[in-house]
Amino acid sequence: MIIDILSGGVRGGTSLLFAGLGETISERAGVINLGTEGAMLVGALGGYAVTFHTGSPWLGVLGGAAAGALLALVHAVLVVSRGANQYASGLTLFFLALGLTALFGVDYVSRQITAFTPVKIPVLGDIPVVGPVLFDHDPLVYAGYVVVPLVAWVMFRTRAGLLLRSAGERADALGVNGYSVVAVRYAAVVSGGALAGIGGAHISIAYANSWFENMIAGRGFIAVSLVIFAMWHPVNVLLGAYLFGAALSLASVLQANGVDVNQFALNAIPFLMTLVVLTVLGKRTLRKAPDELLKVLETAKA
Amino acid sequence: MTAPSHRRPPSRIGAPPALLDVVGFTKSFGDVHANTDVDLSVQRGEVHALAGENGAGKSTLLKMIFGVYEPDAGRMFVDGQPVTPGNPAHARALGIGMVFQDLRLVPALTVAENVALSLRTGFRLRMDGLVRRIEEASRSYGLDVDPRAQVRTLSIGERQRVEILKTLMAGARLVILDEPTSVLAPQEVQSLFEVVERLKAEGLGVVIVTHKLNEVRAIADRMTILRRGEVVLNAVAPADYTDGALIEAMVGRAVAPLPRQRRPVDPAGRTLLALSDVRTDGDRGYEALKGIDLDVRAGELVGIAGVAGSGQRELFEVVLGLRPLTSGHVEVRDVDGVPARPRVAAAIPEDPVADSVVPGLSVLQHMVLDGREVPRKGVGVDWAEVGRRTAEADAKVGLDIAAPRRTLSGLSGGNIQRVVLTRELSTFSPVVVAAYPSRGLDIANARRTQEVLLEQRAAGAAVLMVSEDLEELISMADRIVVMHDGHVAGVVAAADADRMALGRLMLGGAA
Amino acid sequence: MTGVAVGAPRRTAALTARTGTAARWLAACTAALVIFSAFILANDVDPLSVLGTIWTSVLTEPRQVEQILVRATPFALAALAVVVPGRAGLVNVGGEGQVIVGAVAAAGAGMWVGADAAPAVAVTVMVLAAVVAGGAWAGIAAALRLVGDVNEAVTTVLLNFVALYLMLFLILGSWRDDAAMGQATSPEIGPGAKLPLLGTSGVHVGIVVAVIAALVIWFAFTRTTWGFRLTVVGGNPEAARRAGLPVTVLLLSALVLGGVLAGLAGYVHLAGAEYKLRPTFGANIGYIGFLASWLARHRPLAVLVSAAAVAAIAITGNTLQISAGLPAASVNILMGLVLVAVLGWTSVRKADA
Amino acid sequence: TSATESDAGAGESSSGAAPGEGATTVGFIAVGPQDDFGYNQAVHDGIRAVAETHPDLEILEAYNIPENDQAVEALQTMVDQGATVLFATSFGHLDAAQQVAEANPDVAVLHQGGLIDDTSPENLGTYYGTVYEPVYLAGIAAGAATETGVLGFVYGYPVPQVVANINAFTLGAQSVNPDVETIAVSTTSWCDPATQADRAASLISQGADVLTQHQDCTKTIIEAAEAAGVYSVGFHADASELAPQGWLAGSEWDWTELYPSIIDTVVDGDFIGSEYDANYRGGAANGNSPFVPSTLGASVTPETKALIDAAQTELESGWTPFTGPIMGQDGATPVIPEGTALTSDDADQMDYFVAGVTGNLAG
Ligand SMILES: Nc1ncnc2c1ncn2[C@@H]1O[C@H](COP(=O)(O)OP(=O)(O)OP(=O)(O)O)[C@@H](O)[C@H]1O
Ligand SMILES: Nc1ncnc2c1ncn2[C@@H]1O[C@H](COP(=O)(O)OP(=O)(O)OP(=O)(O)O)[C@@H](O)[C@H]1O
Ligand SMILES: [Mg+2]
Ligand SMILES: [Mg+2]
Repeated sequence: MIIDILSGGVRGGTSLLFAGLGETISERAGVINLGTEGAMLVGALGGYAVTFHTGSPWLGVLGGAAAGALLALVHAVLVVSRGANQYASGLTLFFLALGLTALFGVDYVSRQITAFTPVKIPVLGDIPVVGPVLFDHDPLVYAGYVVVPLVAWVMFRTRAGLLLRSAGERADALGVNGYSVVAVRYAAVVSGGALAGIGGAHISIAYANSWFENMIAGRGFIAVSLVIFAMWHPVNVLLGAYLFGAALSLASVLQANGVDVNQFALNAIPFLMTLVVLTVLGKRTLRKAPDELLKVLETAKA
Repeated sequence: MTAPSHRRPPSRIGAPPALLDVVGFTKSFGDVHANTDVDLSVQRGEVHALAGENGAGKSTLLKMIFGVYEPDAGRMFVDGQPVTPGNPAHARALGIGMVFQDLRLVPALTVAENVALSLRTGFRLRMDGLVRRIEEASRSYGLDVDPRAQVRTLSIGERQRVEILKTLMAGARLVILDEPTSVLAPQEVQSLFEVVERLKAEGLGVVIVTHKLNEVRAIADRMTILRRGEVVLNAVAPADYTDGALIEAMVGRAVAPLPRQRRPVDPAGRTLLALSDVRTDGDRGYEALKGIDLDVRAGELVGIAGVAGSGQRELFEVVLGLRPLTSGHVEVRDVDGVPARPRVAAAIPEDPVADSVVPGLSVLQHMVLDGREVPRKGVGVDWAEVGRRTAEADAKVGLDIAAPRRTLSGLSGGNIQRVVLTRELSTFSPVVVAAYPSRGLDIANARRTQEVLLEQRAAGAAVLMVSEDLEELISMADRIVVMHDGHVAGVVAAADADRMALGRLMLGGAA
Repeated sequence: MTGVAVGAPRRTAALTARTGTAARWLAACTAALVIFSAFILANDVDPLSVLGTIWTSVLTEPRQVEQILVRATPFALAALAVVVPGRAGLVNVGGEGQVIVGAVAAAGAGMWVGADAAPAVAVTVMVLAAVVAGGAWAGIAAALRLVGDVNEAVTTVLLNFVALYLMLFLILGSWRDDAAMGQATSPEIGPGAKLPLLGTSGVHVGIVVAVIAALVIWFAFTRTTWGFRLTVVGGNPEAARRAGLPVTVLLLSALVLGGVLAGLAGYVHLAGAEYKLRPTFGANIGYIGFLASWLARHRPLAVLVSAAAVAAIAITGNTLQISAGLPAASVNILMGLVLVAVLGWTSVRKADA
Repeated sequence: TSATESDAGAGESSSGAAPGEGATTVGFIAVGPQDDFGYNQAVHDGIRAVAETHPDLEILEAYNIPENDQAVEALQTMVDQGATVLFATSFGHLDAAQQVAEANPDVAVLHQGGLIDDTSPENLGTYYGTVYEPVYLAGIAAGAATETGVLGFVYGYPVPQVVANINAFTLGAQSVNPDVETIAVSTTSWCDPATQADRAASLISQGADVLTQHQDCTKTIIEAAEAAGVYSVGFHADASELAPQGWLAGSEWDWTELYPSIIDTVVDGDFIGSEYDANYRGGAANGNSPFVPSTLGASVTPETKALIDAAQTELESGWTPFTGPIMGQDGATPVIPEGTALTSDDADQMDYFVAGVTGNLAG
């Protein structure tokens, strides 16, 4: 049962991981994107549609990334270039995504695709406990293992990461060094959207293997909260995503084990857990927040 | 607007072209003419001082040179070649480096990362190599910095050194320093000037903004003075002018010194502000005040000196009840000596734009934000009554505030400061807490502000005042408390205060 | 927004600013419609005929106009639930959940007083329950904000999901209506608790509640000390703190009042339109209210207009489906596009430096 | 049930004609998308059949209509566009159907799956099938096929029809394999593919080797079962193409005869007084069920087929799976006492699980 919860956590947490990493990148540059839910939604459809037309789930991943990136581009235009309120823009994009995926998704609801299938890693997959939890999953789960250190490396060891962090910490330091804050934020928001799109695609082409209207069902909002209590660090995002994945699969595992818990209470767990964790960490998280983002988060300081 | 200038740089036959020539720079922000037809010329190996009152347009001129602002009109030449001021990247390529008044370092990054941001090294940050380069450069220019330290943990003086090092490592031949000394202790100013001398010796051009005449005389070869966006003295040798003449050039008229004859503090006077063993944390969780004991009596003006970030802001905030204590005790008392309701103190905030201005609200609406009871009419505010009180206050304080209907966000910093001063100082408060009260004011208004504060003292208020201007503190205060790193480093009677001794205390040394 | 000098030029400048704003609004909405048409076209449907149908069958059909007004009522209240905290600089994305708990509490109160309670009793108890519950739900976010510094935009979103599961728990559990033939609904509210219709129209009196709420809030914002103080807190909380304003109380009151208004939206929707709780009760009212509030730029009276506008778009969804075979959710595209245009292009803003 | 005096005609109808008489436009609303491999696709197929049998009728259709007042809006919009026969095809559309029927006395409103009583307007009727009968038959296939003795059932909300299906499925399986256990898990949604995937994975790891469901979108679970190499039992629609290996049995909707038949009756002005103007239920016994067994999978043995056929015969003779004594979840307390046989109306009120079902019914 514990193994089931953990392995379900890794599997179900992967979409949160990609979306959370994307949101981390965006927020590190000082832009919060509540539209992550929408980016995942278009990513799920984009991934599904491309997989359907090309027969390749790998191309589907690219399709999901492209769809998520395009939606996030609208956020970037509104927020970075037009100075719109970040929350309002994000929620607007969520609605836009709901509509777009409903309109363009009808044709794909009953389509069949060749989805990603779990690939057990030889040797590692046979280790007790660790094997089933970590090494018996679809390729995107493994991609998650690679992307986290990659994002961390780019963020902390490269010039791109330096620009990203500067944009989020003190935007006017970029300008005097001859860089464009606008360009850095565009890049961050759009690549964040691409990762969220991959997260959405994981649900449609590796996890649920189907496309359905509004199929993200709140996971994007969890991803946004996740980033805050991961204190904007990619490795914490990984842990948080799997934790939430586990909370989501807890409802499944407990029910399947006949544990007598109310199903609605179980479904509320991931959301309640987020609230509790955010509250407990509270001010501690905000101290780690990039300064420019803090201006957005501290909408009105008490 | 001003017609664009068609003048050329002044030709000096036989002489090599100047490092920098600015001809006819003009810039306005809306109605504000920040620069009108300004010229500036800097030679290699020259230290050129740029002086002028607050808001005279110094920063605007320098930002245009560095490419942050685009001039409305005017031309610029580097080594005699016409260049188009475009963006900072372009300016840097031309060998221009600038250290901004408010610095432009990323506090969350280390010194080395900040340097990396300004150098065009490869995609991968090779920190070890960079750290070595910084250490070398720091030795060769005599700029002592720790490349691995996080900028957030550095003092302002250290940050400034990082900024200078950064521009030098980026290959600057012309170094622009926008008001670097105002936040430094005298000793730090001295070591900064040593660096400037060194740059000069190496043939670099330096533009340094300051309005302190002793500094101009100590370091500058030539100086240019701006007033209301226009050049009043162009590249003159400071030695040719008296102090009075230079001040008159800056201010537009002669200014009498502040009278120093004051009634001494009554030793039996009531203590109206009492702090004992006050400790508190700063915004990022470190301890900002580490056990402060301080009493201020009725009719006493206590000045606070210290390099920026020594805890002055937090000290004021605990006095005003805006920041929770981690230990200790703060008491603000009414004139009769009994502990007072929360807001008997008048407060001039350190950063009025950030701490006092509600964008979109008018002068009138700001006048009721003084913590006292609002005149009411029914469920709302009696704005007519507020209007009457505002007119009265304006007449009494005499800082001539803007029309009551103007929105504050549309006012200049000085006008905002005058609104805040008028609001806070128009009535008697037992305790007055004033941070940099004359900042952003022209000399006449600054003088009037100092008078008003002294009037409050004379009327029996306990006044606590912080200023970056040691002269102002020495001339106004009864006692000067020097803060360093969250401690009281020393207390000096203003009568026997000596700038260098205060400076040593500010830097954590012994007096 | 526009830097205007004192004195005589003020009036004309304000006038040009206003016509300029109107022109930008027109351009923004037109652009949204054009892009929307392009999306429809991409689905092999003739946009002109769709827009024509929308015009003839939605906007000129009295019964549809009535439906728009019925729809607009909870939207307007839910938008006001964003306007009030917004005045204090807070972002309430939790209308969705506050609407639900408001309706849940009203339904519970209705069950408590019984279906045959006198109308006055039923209405009073239900309204009280709804506003208390909505306010309390928002109060959770407010408390977390004040105690733990947790961003309210995030917590209110999360609480939306919790509220939904709470309602599902009740209507699939102890509140399930035995007479509903097993449907997952609460019992229908008593006849006395249903909001009466206005005259012979199909519009219930909830719309009057919404209009009054907007007027009261407008009055409170512009004419009361509380409204002035809220504006100060929203404009610069640090200034408010230094002016000795009770910032915590003001923030709390604003967010709680937002919840109260959303709770009222839930009540009005329950007692005026749906009469019972169902799994999809109130779906999207909170989110659409949020968008309507931004559409109105957080101005209380303008909210009435924007709520009607989004209601018209929402109603259009049915027509789109029935006449053009497009999924009903496609209207969210139009709603999104209008908002994108409005957020980005209807006011002069300086982009972030 | 409401008046049967059909010669009295239109009742309160303003035009004097019977509700829907001479209809030229008919409207359908559905709660989900038209091609969900499930419930709504079956509705869509039924509508296509109407289009073929009634080429002159104009058909209005709307999908994804939520079960709240938006359904009223959608139906009313259809009336405004001339529809005089309305089909509200989701269980949760009942209130909307009732409301619209009251507001438009000359429109015939038909609701799929609900129950109405004497107080309902006479221009409202409901129709449905005894859904649990084919589910019971599919349960037989599942009970015969399982090796672990554990069946997995994923459902949306614990409404009576769902509960009846879970029970019927379990009883069918137990009829051939008394020790079978059914684990019933909820997604608290009629369609949330990611959660479905999660539930399926948990059931499989719990040892379930047959998965079935009561969800509106069925694809995810069937594909998950197939990928994991376990059997699947379909619901709502024939999805055997999704599970060529593991498909056992299923039940599917077939409205292609009932819809045209209802419409014929209405157009002829015979709605009031017909079998459709109250609670029409088609089942094995009256031979007119719109819910029929799907094709059996290749792995179903001839012996099992024979058992299923035998049960089908019994159903046709009027027997119901809900014939007492049947024990409740604790295995000891009877929920259906000896000598009691539930009618389909009784089953539509079911709020308990029978012995052998593992799961939590909220409340
Ligand atoms: N970005 C801006 N927008 C509008 N007005 C500006 C801007 N920057 C400067 N000003 C105005 O231009 C004038 C000149 O400002 P500037 O900062 O150049 O003065 P300064 O001489 O550097 O003053 P200080 O000694 O205070 O630094 C002032 O009135 C100021 O308010
Ligand atoms: N988007 C809009 N569409 C139509 N009318 C509008 C719109 N925005 C504002 N109005 C009109 O402008 C008037 C003023 O709106 P409102 O009272 O909400 O602003 P306010 O509260 O006075 O503004 P503030 O909050 O800045 O004090 C109202 O009569 C309203 O109808
Ligand atoms: Mg300056
Ligand atoms: Mg107003």
